[in-house]
Amino acid sequence: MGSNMAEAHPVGFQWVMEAKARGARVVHIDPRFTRTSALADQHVTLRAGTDIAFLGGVINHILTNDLSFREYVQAYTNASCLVGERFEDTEDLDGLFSGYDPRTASYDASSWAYESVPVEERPGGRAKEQAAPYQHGSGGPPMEGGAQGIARDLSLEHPRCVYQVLKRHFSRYTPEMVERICGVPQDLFLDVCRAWTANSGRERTAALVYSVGWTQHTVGAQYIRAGSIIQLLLGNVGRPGGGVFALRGHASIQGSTDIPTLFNLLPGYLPMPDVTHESLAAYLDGVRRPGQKGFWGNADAYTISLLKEYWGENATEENDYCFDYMPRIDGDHGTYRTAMDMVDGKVFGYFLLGQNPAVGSAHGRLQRLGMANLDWLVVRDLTMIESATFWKDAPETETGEIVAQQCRTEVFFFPAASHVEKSGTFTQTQRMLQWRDQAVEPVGDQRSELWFFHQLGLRLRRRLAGSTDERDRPLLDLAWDYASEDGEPSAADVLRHINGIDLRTGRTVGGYTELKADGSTACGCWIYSGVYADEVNQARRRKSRFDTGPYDAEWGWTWPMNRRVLYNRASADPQGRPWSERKALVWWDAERGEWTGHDTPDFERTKPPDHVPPAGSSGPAALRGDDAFIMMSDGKGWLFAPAGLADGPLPTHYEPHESPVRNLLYGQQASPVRKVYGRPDNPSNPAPPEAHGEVFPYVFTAARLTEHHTAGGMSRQLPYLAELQPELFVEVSPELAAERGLTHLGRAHVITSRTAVEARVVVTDRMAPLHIDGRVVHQVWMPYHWGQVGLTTGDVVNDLIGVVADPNVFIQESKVLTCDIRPGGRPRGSDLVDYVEDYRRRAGITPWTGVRIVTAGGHDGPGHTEGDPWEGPS
Amino acid sequence: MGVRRWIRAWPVYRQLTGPDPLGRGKAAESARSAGLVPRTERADRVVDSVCPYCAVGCAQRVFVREEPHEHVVQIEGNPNSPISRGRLCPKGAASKQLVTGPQRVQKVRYRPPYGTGWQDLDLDTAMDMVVDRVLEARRKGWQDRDAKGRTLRRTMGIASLGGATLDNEENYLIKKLFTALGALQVENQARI
Amino acid sequence: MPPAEFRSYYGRPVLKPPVWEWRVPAYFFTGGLSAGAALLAAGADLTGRPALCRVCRLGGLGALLASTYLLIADLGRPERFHHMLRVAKPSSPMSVGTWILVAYSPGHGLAATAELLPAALRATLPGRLLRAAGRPAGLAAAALAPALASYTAVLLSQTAAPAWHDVRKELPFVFTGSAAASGGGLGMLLAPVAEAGPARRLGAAGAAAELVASRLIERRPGLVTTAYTTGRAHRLRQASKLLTLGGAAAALTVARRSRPAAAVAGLALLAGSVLQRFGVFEAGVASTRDPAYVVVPQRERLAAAEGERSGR
Amino acid sequence: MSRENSFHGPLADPAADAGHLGHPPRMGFFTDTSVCIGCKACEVACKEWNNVPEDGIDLLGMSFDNTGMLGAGSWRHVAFVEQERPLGRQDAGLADLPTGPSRSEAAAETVSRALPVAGRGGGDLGTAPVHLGFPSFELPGAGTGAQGRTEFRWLMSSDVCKHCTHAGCLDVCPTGALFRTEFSTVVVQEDICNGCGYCVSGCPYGVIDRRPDDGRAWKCTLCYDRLRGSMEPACAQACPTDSIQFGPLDELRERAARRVAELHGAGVPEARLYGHDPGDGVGGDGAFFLLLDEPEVYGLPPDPVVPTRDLATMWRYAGLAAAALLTAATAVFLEAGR
Repeated sequence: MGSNMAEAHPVGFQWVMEAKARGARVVHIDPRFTRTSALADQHVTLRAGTDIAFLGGVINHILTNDLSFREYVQAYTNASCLVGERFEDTEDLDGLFSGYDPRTASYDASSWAYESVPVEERPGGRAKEQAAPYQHGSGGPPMEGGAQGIARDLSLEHPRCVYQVLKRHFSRYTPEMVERICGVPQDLFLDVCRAWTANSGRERTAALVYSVGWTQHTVGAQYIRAGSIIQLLLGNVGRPGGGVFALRGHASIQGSTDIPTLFNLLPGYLPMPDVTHESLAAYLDGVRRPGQKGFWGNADAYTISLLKEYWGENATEENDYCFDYMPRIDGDHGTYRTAMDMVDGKVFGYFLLGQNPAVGSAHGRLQRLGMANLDWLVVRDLTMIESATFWKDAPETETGEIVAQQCRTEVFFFPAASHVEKSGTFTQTQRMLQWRDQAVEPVGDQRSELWFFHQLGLRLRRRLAGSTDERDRPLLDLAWDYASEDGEPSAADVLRHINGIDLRTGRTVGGYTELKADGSTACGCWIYSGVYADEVNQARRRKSRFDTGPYDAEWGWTWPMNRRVLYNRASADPQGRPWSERKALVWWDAERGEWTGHDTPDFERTKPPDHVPPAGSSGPAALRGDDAFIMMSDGKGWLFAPAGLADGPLPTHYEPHESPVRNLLYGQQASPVRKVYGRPDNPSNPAPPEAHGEVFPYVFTAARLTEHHTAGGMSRQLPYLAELQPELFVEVSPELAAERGLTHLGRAHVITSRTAVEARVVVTDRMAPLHIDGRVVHQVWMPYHWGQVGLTTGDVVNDLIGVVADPNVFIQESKVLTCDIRPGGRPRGSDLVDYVEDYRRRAGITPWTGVRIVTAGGHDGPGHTEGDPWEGPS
Repeated sequence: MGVRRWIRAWPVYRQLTGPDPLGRGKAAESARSAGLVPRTERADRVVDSVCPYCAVGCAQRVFVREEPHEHVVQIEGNPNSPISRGRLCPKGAASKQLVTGPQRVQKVRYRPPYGTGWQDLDLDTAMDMVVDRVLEARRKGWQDRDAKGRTLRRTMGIASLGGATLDNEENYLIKKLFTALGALQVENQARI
Repeated sequence: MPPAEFRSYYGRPVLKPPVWEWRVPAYFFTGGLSAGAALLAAGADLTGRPALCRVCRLGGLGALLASTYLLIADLGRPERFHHMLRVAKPSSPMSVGTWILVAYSPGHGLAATAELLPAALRATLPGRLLRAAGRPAGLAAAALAPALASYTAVLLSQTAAPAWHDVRKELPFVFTGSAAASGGGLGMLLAPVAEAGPARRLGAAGAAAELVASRLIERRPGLVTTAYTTGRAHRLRQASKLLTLGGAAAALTVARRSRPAAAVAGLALLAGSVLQRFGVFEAGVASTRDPAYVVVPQRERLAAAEGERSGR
Repeated sequence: MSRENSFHGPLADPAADAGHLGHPPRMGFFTDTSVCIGCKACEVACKEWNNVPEDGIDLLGMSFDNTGMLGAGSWRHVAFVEQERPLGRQDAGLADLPTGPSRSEAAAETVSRALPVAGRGGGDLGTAPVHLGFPSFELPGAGTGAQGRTEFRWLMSSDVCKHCTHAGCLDVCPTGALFRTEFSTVVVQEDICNGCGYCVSGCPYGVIDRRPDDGRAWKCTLCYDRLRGSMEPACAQACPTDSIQFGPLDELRERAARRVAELHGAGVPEARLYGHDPGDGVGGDGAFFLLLDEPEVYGLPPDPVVPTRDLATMWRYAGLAAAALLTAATAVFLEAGR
């Protein structure tokens, strides 16, 4: 669901086919019939952007018919925990949860807390500005006293226990409602429910796969929450054949989240310090609380070890380990915010490192106009890409909005080294680090990023040597002396430092449990600790699958601690016995007094299943023998998230920001806390209850093709790939083709309030119209790989998409919007600007369109624009 | 002697004297075919690598030959991999073209402000120019404290995007250097 | 376009259309012409018709040279023409044909060279030897000429192109008939009426054979015939039929008396022969371009086999 | 050895028949199209290994097939077929949706109508750029409900040279460029081929073709060089779902039979093998397929026959015609002599 695995991850899909050959049932739920659907046992067409309604329906089906894996749910989830009395559900507030502030369009989450847990009231505005869940790392938010004293009702009958709260919240998500919202006929929906529940339990497990079809929504994080709730209810987490799989799209996009190049994170999901963190203590207090359970309890060791790695001997206990050297965040500094700041002249220099936002980011036009307003731009890539050449061939040069002679951006293009011309690790989608040896030397000026940034650091430090300016201290005091091989820093040495070093012995540490909060260890990324254990590059291991067991523990290295299945303690029952022999993975060996099994146990090795921690303990020591979710502050899998999410403790169906239909479940139309940017250069198409939505009557979604890669820099330039998908096209159903007069292989253009793009038409039965609450809704799909450079060129599909984001993670909603489609080519030159302007006028679009966020209870909430965009209706 | 060898090599002669009278197999074999071996067998080195496209992490083997100059002769899947079992998708299968194709840029390119074309620039000079510009942008965008007097210690003048196709080690240095510079608008594809 | 109902992959051809262009049918024609001329030349030599012998030997040589040129020029790698001599493959009509050509050419070439010998050299020893060798050489070529004239039919039939393969029994007669007609035509065109009797008779006989065989092709049951009776192939062959018929009729009548009439009749036979080759060629090409020619007959064949099996 | 079936009919050991003594077992492909995901990795892996040139960047409108067909520049070709019918027990999820009539046929017709005007009748798809223009079809009425489509399947299949037991291309080749290897595969020797083009017309599957710029004929070699090094052909190694299986032909035939039985048991009665039968018109293929519809739906001939099967007949008739010519040529002089 939300994944086109056969097309986007073909080699990974072999395991799905393998499972299918062994009798597994494969269900694909997607707005269109793809190459994945072609191989599935069942395909379900649903309206893009309605997955929570569908998943909520499944949850309701499970709860109403009592189909959950009861023992699992009781033991390992927070189903029995009691929610505080102040909590009010969307059932009570027409689609809002308690704690909503319409002025800031954010929640104060304090009323969502467990009954007996002390919480401080925290206005939501700050959390919303900082990509909150990432702030809480992989373990959720801190929770004081999580170790003990959470009120529970193990019978799951108490009206305020999570189980009952869940039941009430999802009671509206009936099969009838699923049909009306998603367009999925009830029989088909119930088939899926039956298949999912019948294949879960002691003897069977079901796996859930998603990709950016789920994340690129204003409620993306809640999509994943909804899937996780089902998997927890059915006992499919931490068990073989179960799980929630995020299939990631790039060679090391997992790595670039673990060792983030993200504004709000430090390595290992430690949060970036913000303005409230005047000291290390204040920072750590924001990460973990006294009395909280789990391994986040040791966040001090992780943080101090990182600071020691950053600033080496200069980081001492006396100077707070240079914590003060850290820049502080105080809001949204995400890539879209930054692009708008470029347009507004607030950013002067920009580095693009193997990234092509002119094609690959939503609202490509905004990206290009931003880049055209910089002092300088550094592009590092294998080939010439659109983001380097925008000043001469961007679509805006056609409309006259960018003129080379008037564009002041100074552009440096540095040719990059390819993956075979440098050594290093990629972290793949299941958290496995795999080392690549360098095969050949790059030629000419081609250099690795490692060389470039190491050099840049060296030269900056040389330039600033002797500076007395306090702001230069972090740079001058930086530990920047990695071992070098022929003038190139050694990637292996960098990985060693990422793994962590015991500063007393100078040897690498064996894992994160060896990290200390006293400054005696340095570690660049605590979750990667162990990758260089025993001074051996564990990621370089290549023990053949023919020579190892089913979990292939000696091929590469998987964080954390080479565990393949996270939370695998849950594969055994509370007493430590496998739920079934068929599904055995990890179990308690009473004789030897340790956890054992096929995988590395994700649990303290010698802690028995019946262990009860002494009162007053905290951190890992506070985990009971049956607290399978060792990173969570209460040791449980969260059906209900008492804190940590910006948009509610439970997933709720909201319509996408741009939708042709009114929310049938609540008065609240779309996410009440979605991040909008009301600006003239970022218009939205109107959605109910706003008028004129009919100007953009169709649902639009975009995705990738097997034959191309993202923005095309690594595929449109290659003849063997360009010839396989040689031209931009748009897929429509025969019914929509008839309605709009579109012909197979003819030309058409798709229009939104941002722009119009032209493509060849592909009429196919794979696209089907849907019945949505009594009317027929058509969906339009386009691949998005094209731009103006390469062997095959075409309009930039991302130009159609505006910027509106999930408040938790600031990922844009690019998987669903509304559009119109017309036969024939789009207008050229400045006519295009007039053409789109005409559409905006007909739809009555202003910067206020789409940003009046609150629609619950018949309110007309304030519009969330940036400043005073222009004179217009207020 | 030469003539006799020539006649013996003549397929018609081989047809008449060998087990392939119809001339459709052994007799018709050419000199090139007789000596044919996979070019990977002539590789001087085989290097373990990983596909640079999606996140499945398919293992690749890179075959390198030193003569006449160091070059990649083949990239293909590594059957030993428990992840990919030697298989690759079309993109992964095109890796050699990605690495060795003419689309690869080899020299630094520079476009001055208001310029209408690319210019050549020496790598060393370019690096120093970037150093100048980084320091200047950092200075222009520097913020010590916010309106409430809280520490910011940062610059909003520099931003960065990228990393999802880079190595962990590279990302580590990028984040470390930018953090030390006070630049925090450091982002990558994971946000997209 | 055949009306038959059949399924296909987007109407895409199943077979590859031949890569051969005009040179190949032209090669068939010139080869056939050379063969026909060689036969006439040998007969004329033996029966004392020096003029007929001379024009046929020279005309046949011209056709042979053209033929060789066309054959080589049509190769994708003409410089590798000699690779044809690597093997002798009975399964490859082109290989067989190459060796026929190899065997045929020296004889015909020698005989023609003897005709070309300048008067001054005729009395020299080499000149005398050459002239003495002319007859046996010509006879040797004539012995191989029927093979040269007919193998090209096998060359076409030994393909997957339905319109060529399916007419494998008729096509040799079309081609040898056509060769005879063109050879006769050549004789009529160039030799004096008095000596051209055999040429006229050969032309007429060849034309008759060609027309009858051609008619048989058109009357075959099944879809493939359509390739001959429609489109360009049809137009070419209609024109060929008229010219051949006219040429033959004239050969037996007015050409016996009038030199100009003989020349026109000869030309008509020659043109008819050229058009026949192109017509047949085009039919084959057409039958590869439309998947119906492949799918429909094969389906019928399978259905018949199925019927036979279930009938048993 | 008996040469009884050298030209047609079942032939147990083609390599031995071609004079390879002490040769390895016959190697081949079994392409199980029921697990093909249409990723085209086979096409690219083949091109990378064999340095096959790019051959046309054109949108063909044949579902996701922009290769068109096998040719000198495409030695693997993935066909995509959209059909209004179910695949086994698969549920396409179209029931009860407001669909109109299927347009798969109409879309296919759009392409098929454009093909005859393309160069070489579309027979050069995959060889040279083809511009299909912007043809159109009549707009369908927006039907719903009863006449709406409820069934759908999307077939994908990777086609390749069949490496026939009796190979038309090989038989007609006048230079010996095409030859049968010790693995019983059929290979063009690029140092020999002089581009006569005969093989192009000799192939009953329309596989082999001549490269216009290079002048020589090219097709799948079943990675002859890799086989020499005990490596798997590039396409089979790359294939993510093992749709392309490589191995000794005997083993593959057994595996294929099991797979068909398995699919029949799983409610896919339309599964059938193609090219596996040594009794067929080409003596069985070295590369055979499991298909889910009639072969012609994938662009394959339903009952191909190697032209060589009729070679004896052809020569006999040619001999008759030659004799007739000789007789006639003699007769015209005899009469004259009288």
